[in-house]
Amino acid sequence: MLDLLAQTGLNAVYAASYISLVAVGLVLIFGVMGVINFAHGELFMAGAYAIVALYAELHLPFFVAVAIGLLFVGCLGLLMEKALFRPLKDNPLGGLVASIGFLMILQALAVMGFGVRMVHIPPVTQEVIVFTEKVRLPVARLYVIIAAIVLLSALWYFLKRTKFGWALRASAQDPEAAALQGISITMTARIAMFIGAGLAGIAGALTAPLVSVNPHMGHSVIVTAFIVIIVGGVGSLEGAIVASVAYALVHTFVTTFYDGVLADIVGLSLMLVVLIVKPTGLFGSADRA
Amino acid sequence: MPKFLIWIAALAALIALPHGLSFSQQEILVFLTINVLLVASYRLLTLTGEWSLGHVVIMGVGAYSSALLTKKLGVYVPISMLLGGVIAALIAVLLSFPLFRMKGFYFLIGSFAAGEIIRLLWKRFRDPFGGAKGIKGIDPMPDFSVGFYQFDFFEPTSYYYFAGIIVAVCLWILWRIEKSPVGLTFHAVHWQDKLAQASGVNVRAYRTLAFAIASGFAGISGALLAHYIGTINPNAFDIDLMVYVLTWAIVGGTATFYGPILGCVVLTVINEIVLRELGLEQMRPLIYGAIMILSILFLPNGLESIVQKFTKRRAAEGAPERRPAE
Amino acid sequence: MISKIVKSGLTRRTFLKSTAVTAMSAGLPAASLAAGNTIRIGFLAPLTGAVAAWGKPGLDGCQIWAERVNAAGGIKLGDGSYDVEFVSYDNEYDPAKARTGATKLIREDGVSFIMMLGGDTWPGVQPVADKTGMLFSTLLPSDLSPDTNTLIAPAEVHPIYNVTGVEWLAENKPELKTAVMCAQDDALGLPSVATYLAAFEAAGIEMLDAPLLFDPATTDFAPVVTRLISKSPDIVCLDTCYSDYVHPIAEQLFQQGFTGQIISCTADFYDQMIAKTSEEFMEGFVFQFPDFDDPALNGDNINFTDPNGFYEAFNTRHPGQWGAVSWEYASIMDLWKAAAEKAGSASPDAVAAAMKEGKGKHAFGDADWWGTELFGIDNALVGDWPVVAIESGKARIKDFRSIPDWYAKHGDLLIKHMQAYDQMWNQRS
Amino acid sequence: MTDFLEVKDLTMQFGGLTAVDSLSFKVAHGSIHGLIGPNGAGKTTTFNMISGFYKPTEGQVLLRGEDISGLQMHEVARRGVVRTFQHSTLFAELTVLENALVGTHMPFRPNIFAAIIGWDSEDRSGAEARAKEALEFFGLDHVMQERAGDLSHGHQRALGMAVAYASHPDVILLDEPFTGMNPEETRQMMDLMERLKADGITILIVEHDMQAIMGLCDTITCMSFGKFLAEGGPQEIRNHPAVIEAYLGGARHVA
Repeated sequence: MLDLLAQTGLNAVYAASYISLVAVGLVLIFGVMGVINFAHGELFMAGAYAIVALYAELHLPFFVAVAIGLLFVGCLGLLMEKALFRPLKDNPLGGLVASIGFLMILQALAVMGFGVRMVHIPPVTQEVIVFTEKVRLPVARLYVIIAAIVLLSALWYFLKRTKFGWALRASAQDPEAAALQGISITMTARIAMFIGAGLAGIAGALTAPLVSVNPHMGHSVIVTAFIVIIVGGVGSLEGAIVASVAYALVHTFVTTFYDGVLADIVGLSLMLVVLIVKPTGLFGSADRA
Repeated sequence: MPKFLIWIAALAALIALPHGLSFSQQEILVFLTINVLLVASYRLLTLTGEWSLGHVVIMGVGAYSSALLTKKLGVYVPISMLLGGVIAALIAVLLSFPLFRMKGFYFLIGSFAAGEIIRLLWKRFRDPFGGAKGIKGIDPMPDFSVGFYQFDFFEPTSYYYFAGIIVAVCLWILWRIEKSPVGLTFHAVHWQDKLAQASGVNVRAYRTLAFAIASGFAGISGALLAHYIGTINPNAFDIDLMVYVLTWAIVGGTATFYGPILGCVVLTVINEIVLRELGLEQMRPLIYGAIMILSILFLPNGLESIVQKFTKRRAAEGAPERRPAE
Repeated sequence: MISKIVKSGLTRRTFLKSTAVTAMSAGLPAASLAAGNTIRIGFLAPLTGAVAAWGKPGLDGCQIWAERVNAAGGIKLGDGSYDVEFVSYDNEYDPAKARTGATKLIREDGVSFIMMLGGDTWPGVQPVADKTGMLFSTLLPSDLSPDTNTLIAPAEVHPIYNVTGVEWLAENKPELKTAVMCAQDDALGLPSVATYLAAFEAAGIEMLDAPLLFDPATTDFAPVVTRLISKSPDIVCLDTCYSDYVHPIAEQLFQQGFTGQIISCTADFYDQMIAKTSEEFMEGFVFQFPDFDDPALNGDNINFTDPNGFYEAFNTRHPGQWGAVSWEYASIMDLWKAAAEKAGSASPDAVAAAMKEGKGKHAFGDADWWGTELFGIDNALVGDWPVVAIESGKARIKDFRSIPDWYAKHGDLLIKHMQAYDQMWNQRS
Repeated sequence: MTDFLEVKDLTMQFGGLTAVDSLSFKVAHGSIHGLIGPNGAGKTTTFNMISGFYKPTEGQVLLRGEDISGLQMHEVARRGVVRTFQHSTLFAELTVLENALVGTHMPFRPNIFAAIIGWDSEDRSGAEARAKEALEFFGLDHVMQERAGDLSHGHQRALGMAVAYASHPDVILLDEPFTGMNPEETRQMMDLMERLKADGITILIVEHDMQAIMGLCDTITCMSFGKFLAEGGPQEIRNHPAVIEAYLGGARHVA
């Protein structure tokens, strides 16, 4: 039983890691752009397909492929900013629809380039850290956990300790005031989109060898991410991380001790309860709804 | 009376329409007619300024209710459709209690969560909802004759006329509501809820009213769908269809009554007829997505803004273009 | 990549042509429309969207089938030889679109037979089938019911054949005593759960836990696997999971240290699974879908035309895409072709009558039309089914086992479990 | 004149901060009553409690003896107490006439079923007549079809009052109606208030600028730091030492 609890705990840590990478990116984009990026799950998918192309097909070293994947998806984010969100910056619903259109395009491109079925990615490493016979942590999963901790800490440092980060936060809180203080809104928007998309991309890239990569894999990711950012409070990075951990714990333990369908119902109900009790989420403030 | 003549001509064109189409296009026409009601009801909800992601699930509530009423209780089909709408409206009133604590983005996502929970309930409870496979063998609308026309509801043309009449009546009601003092109050709630409240408007009640009416008509559209195809399942009312409704409304434009309808018709024709006939099976989502993006970039006020350009020119010569209380 | 798209776009019928066909076909009975020397067969399955993996590879297989048949002189009917052409309609796994597609295929394209994936989409098509008398096939026999006698399930009687794998396992590895199972909570997973429960009970294997259901949207299977192996079972049964689930589950079983027996309905792309785990881990993995280069398929009992050649052609054109659906639609076409040639006509009535006369030519050997107890109608073609195991990294048919024989002994168990999961034809609302 | 609207021991706390501290005063029927005080005196908070925008922490607002504190804004409005907003808060996207029509919501309560069938034509024409009457009263009839957002600042202010007036209120609460107005506009606004008073409507004005309402009000209540300071006629208040001190102090504070 102790083994089961420990293994489930490890499973939850892994789940929290990749969910928080995706959710933090989504929050960052919403905070700075004021747009709900429905295509965020497809950016995750694009990161996974970057691994398919670079690692599985071109046989580049895995971490080189991950780095290129991060840059590639970050650039997709820049493209979205330039082509979609900037022209539509006064039209949040327009931005939403444009991101849905972008999602359909990315999915169709994946289907045309790689087929409708799941694609194969050779394992990066088969090493497993064995704590006890029944408590094990595959190294490939450890990569995701490390990446989440490192990247999110770096992001935190970037946002709280650097001038860029200060500009980014300022324009997320009040774009007009930030512009008056000489902050380039366009520049911060680009940085936010690059980082936000890049985080989704790297999450997709790192988990690609661990999940089934197919053109529709973004769907369940985005649903989870939505739940998480709502529970955490839409504008809050800290909230997104805390909610990711909470959601991953609840979902993993309910799946293990009851069943997976119930875990989904519990997750959604949890979110509805949070919304009813505190309609702006755990860490949210009322002014950015 | 040129306006009167335009209406007659439009009516004649709508009656003649299916006879100029191929069989599969007639089928698409039936679903299009039903979706027109769905998207028009969605617009009524957006009048109060709230955008829901649960509207399609509410449509499903109407479909499930009507299907179960006929299957389990043997209710006569057209009546069950009406009751389906009523039940959808009642469910909406229930949902309004938690949901209207939220606004804006939170309402959007809250409505999505509420819808997902309803869908999961349909999946969990195989009795009576049929689980993931849903309900099949739903009674069709019974055939009947009106002397000069024999309604055979397997035929898309017949069902198009039947659904067309129901949808027309519903649209007329929606139109009357929008152009009434109630509709004006919806607008007021949207633009300045505080001022509306200071004028004695019970904002919460009006939000709930709009939500309930919109849901009622969505429920009727769901019932129309259920009794035509004879089967419904939880996946038929998932976020994919909701995304379509949202894009119909936004691409069409929501400033006018006809905007979302226009969006629904144009996008459906492009997606279901033009792109399919071009044989672009796997590329279809790509082109559809591109069209969505282009239309939102270059027609930010929706397709309706093109129409408005023409009507404005006419209106400038005649009466003022907006008459609030007719 | 792009050239592929453009080509497929331009070689298809254009808008004008289809309107012409429409005008021509108005009011004419469907079967007489075999225009010129071509017979058209409808392919009505999801080609885009999340379920496309169950349609698109099947269509690819059918194209190969058509080329091979046409090259060999086509289909020989009473009034001469006909080429075969497949007309596809993407139903997006939506009942309403499936209905529209069925109408188009029957009334505008004049097809003689329609193959479907079935499932959610079938009930939308059923009224069209009833009205037009068109012959339809499905891959999911749970669509069968006495209401429609023109729907047949001639390729696979999912999930009933899963009993053969369990039976074989119990005979050949009697030391395995306990099992656990997981399944996705949907129309494919649940009847399969009932079948495996019946098969395990019949084989005297004890279930350590109730079947663990997960939502079809699940991507991370570590918690599911942790739970599955927490009671140290001898056998882990993966039910009829899609390959998107089978792979990560197998990988997790490997990484979490499971070394016992795995049994699954499918193991599409098992080579990739081996790459992700190890040859030793996958050794002895039991499932139900052979590779068609298996020498055991060259026997006289097999009715599938040149399985080895078909497998090679498919792998040349779509490398690495071979899976269960690749051959199933094509095997239905073999059956249809034989019946049409026997009847000397492509009309649905004649083909259906010829098909159901005597033994059916199932891909894996002559079989019987069967199913009244489970489906309310004898429209499922049931006979032998292969049990496949992985040996040294390659799938090998270990045995052909008779489904009717198993059912004669244990049918009551199957019905009991099917009823418990509301899967009997008269329980389906 | 009888006591009509009474504020009794009204208290509002935000967190630990007491914005209004057991404030009491009475407004006589048919009078123009001013509520003044330096910045931060708690005038607007008081105003918001009377109009139902805030729920008081303690105390009561009595209308004709009935306790209306804690009611929602629309419930307060339905009892005849209608407020305006500090800035030109209007339905900017709607026309001027439509704005006024929203104001007729209470006397001509819409009925959805009658509206669909068309049995409410009497109500509709009544509402329209009342709306036009209100617009005429405020001299806005010539811009009836214009978008409210396109109006000049002065017209927007007048429309705000017309919306309130259209509902046949007993009491109109005006929140700093003179802010940002030039002397000419101020004079016109004062005329309008006199006419409202002649129409039998009780007016409660919250104003920071004491001079603006001296000539207008029958009675003035002055508050400071959330507390009642003084009450009386304009002359009395103008010369009241505590008021002068409060304003000077406030001014010093600001400077």
